[in-house]
Order: sequence, then structure tokens, then C-alpha cells
Amino acid sequence: MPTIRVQTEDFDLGAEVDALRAGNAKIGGIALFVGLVRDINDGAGVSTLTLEHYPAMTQKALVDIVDQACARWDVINATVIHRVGQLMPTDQIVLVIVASGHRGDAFQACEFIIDFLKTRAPFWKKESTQKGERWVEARASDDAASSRWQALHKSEES
Amino acid sequence: MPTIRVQTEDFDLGAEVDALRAGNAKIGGIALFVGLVRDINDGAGVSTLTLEHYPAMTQKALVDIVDQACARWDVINATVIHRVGQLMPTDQIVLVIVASGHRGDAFQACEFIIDFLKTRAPFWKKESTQKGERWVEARASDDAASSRWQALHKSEES
Amino acid sequence: MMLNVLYFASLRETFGIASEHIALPAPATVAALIVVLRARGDSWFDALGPDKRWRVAVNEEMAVMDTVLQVGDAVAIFPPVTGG
Amino acid sequence: MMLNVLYFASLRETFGIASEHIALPAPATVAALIVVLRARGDSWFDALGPDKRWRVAVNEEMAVMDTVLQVGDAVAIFPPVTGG
Repeated sequence: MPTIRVQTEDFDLGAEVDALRAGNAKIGGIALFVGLVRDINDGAGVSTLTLEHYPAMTQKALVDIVDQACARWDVINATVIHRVGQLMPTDQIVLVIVASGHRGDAFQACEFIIDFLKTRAPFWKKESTQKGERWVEARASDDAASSRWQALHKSEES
Repeated sequence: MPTIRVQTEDFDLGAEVDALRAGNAKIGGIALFVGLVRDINDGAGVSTLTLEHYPAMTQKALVDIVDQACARWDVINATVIHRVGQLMPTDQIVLVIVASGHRGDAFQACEFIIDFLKTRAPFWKKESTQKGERWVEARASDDAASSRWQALHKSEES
Repeated sequence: MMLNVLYFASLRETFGIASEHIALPAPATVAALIVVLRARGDSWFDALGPDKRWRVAVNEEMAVMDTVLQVGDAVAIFPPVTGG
Repeated sequence: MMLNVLYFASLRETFGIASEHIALPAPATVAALIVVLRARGDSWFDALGPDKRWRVAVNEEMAVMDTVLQVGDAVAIFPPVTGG
């Protein structure tokens, strides 16, 4: 069963990998992504980052994204953890782990989940910088990263 | 500086990520791959897996692969650890970690390193199964995974 | 019919309100709700203009302008997401 | 000239030897060394045949049949790698 959590507390990456594996000897490879708070975003020093979300929708959106990944690739197990609240530079924001029989599936499912999460899960970032507070703008590159999976999907079908 | 090690001992994935990050606030994303011993390979139950390598060449080959990844993508830091000796099902075999400013670079560099490692680093696996011992055959799928980066590289240049 | 309308992130701050109940004649679409909100003028008119980027979810699923609303629906309006 | 020749994995087991010194008239290529080894017959002839998959590294770098050998070179012969 996939693990999907939204929390204010930090997470322990090694412990999450151990829990995901749980001694399953069918797992040949695990791909993992962890997103971190950088101190520079568009040139302004970031002192804190505050993450807001839409609680009633977040879990549903993450479950849907993981379900799509499980339908497209050989996924033995997956973990998605996203933090909310106030974070500092170098803090961990998000963790995606995918265990699979084969590495190609693990990599693709992991990258798909983080790409879709970035464009479809209801989280918003507000940066506090030396210049004051500002909401982080959505990036066109994230839309492109997300939509390439759609293009790939179509070409797989043809 | 990249960390590249060949060792008989197990590794602690969380500790390796911490060492790689070392509080660097320029890192926006970390992609990681860990390869594990499966208990079934081509239908025969695996009881042990023995990894042999060519010590004088291994380090050189791994450094060269990581250098290529650093030349092609925005890599802030990278770690490659490969175990040798006798392993059991569920044991960790190989760890690749790439830290980058952006997640796309982290994913691509990480997958490139493991794909190239599988076809260019001098390691050989011998399985001990219920049917006896046998050397693992190289897979055509690994050659394909490795050579697609060459194709990608050419298309990037054109 | 009564709708539960929610605002998030920069739109919540722009409007100065996190949620409200809005009555709309049935049947209605998301587009009809947006017309009502823009008619309030000022920041409502500007922030929800067709030149601005914003998203709508109905009952916690992404929706479009043509999505039909039912009595009691939760309609959330928010800027493009920036998690991860 | 003297070469240091090493065998790994299944080839080491097939030949029953991990390394040896081989003298070859200079100049020579990897191909010339393979001819000498195959001339030993039996498993040497079979395992290093053109229909078999094996690789050569010279001084710890991947080499090809045309690679020119120098005195003292370390020439490693091994099956396709299977790490990771």
C-alpha cells in the first residue's frame, strides 16, 4: 500500500525507505526524490518559506497521482510525503520514493509523481525574502515537465 | 567533490544523503537510486549473489562516468557506492545520489550514472541458486538503456 | 442554490476572505459563479480576469469553466499550484 | 615485449588462471594477442571466438581490437559487465 502524508514535521528519508521496502525481496530498484528549500530563488535571499495547502483536496490529489503512476509502471510500493507550514533554507519539502522490480520503472514513476505533484496538487509557497514577502509564481517549466508525460502516453498508445 | 567508493560493507542511505548535502543551500533537489538483490532472477530462487570486480579499473571507470554526468548536467554533488563480495536477497548493491539546483538535472544525471555503470564499470555478478552457481548474463536492455543517452546527446547537439 | 466558495494563497489575501457562502440560481456553471464574483469590481474584477492565471476545483477535483455546479458544492478558487 | 594479461569472472574460471605474463613481438594490437591466446586451442579457442561476447581493457580503459599495445601494458579480458 502506498504511503501518502501531508505533515508539518520533518521526515527521515532512510526510515521511509526502510518502511517502504519492508524486506520485500521482489524489489530490484528504488528511485527517490527529495526537494529542498534553496536560499536563492530568482535572485533574492530566502529566509523562510511558508507552505499552504487545501487540506480537503490534497490527499485526494496525491492518491490520484500515485494511482496513475501505479497504472502506468511496475510499482511495487510508493511513498509521497509533503510538508506544510514554515520552512527554512536546506529544509526538506517533499519526498517521493518508488520501489519496483526494475530501475527504469522506478525512475519514470518517481519523476512522473513529482512532475504531476508540482502542477496538480494544491500546495502554494510564500517566500519571505530581504525584499519582503511574496507568493512563488508557477513555472512554465513545471507545466512543460508535466505535460510531456501526456505526450509520452499518447506515443506509447500509438 | 563526488564521493566514489567500492566496498564490502553495507551503506547507510540516509547518512550518505546527509554527507552529500552538507548543508548546501544551493541544492534544490536530490535524486537517488538504490539497487537491491532480488530473490528471483530468471525464475530461479537466488540464495546468494557474489560480486567480483577489477579493482585497478573500477574506481577509474566510476570517476569517468560521474565526470561525464557533471559535464552534461547541473550537478552540485554526487555519490556512487558499489558493494562487492557476497550478498543476500534484499541486500543493497549500489547507491547513486545526485544533488542539483533543479530536479530534472538530478533525475537525468542519476539515471545516466546507473545506466552507464551497468554497461561500463567492471563488476560481475555470480548467483548461487537451487540449481547451482551461474554467472549473470549481461542484458540487452542494459545496453539499450546506456546507448539511448548517446542518441539523446546527439539530438541535443543538432 | 447555496455554494461553499473557498479562496487560497494569493487570492485569499487579495480578497481578504478565506471562504463564504454564495447563492446562485440553478442550474449554474463555474463560469456563472465567476461572473458574479467579478461583478463585485475592484480586486475581484481584476484578479479573476481572463488574462490572469487561476484555477478552480469543485468538490476537491480540478474543474473547468463549463463544470456544472450542484447545491452544496465546494468551489475552490486559487492560483496555479507551486508545491514540491 | 612483455604484457601483463588478466582474466575476470567467467573467463577466469574457464581458463583456470587469473593473470599471466605473455611475450609478444612489438608492435602488436589487441587482435594479435587474441590470436596468440586462441592458438592455445580448447576453451581458449572457443571462449575468445568472434561469436562470443567478451571485452578488453588496456591499462584500465576499455579497448578495441585495433588498440595498439605497449611494453608493460595491463591487458584485461572479461565478459560483458553485470554490476549495478
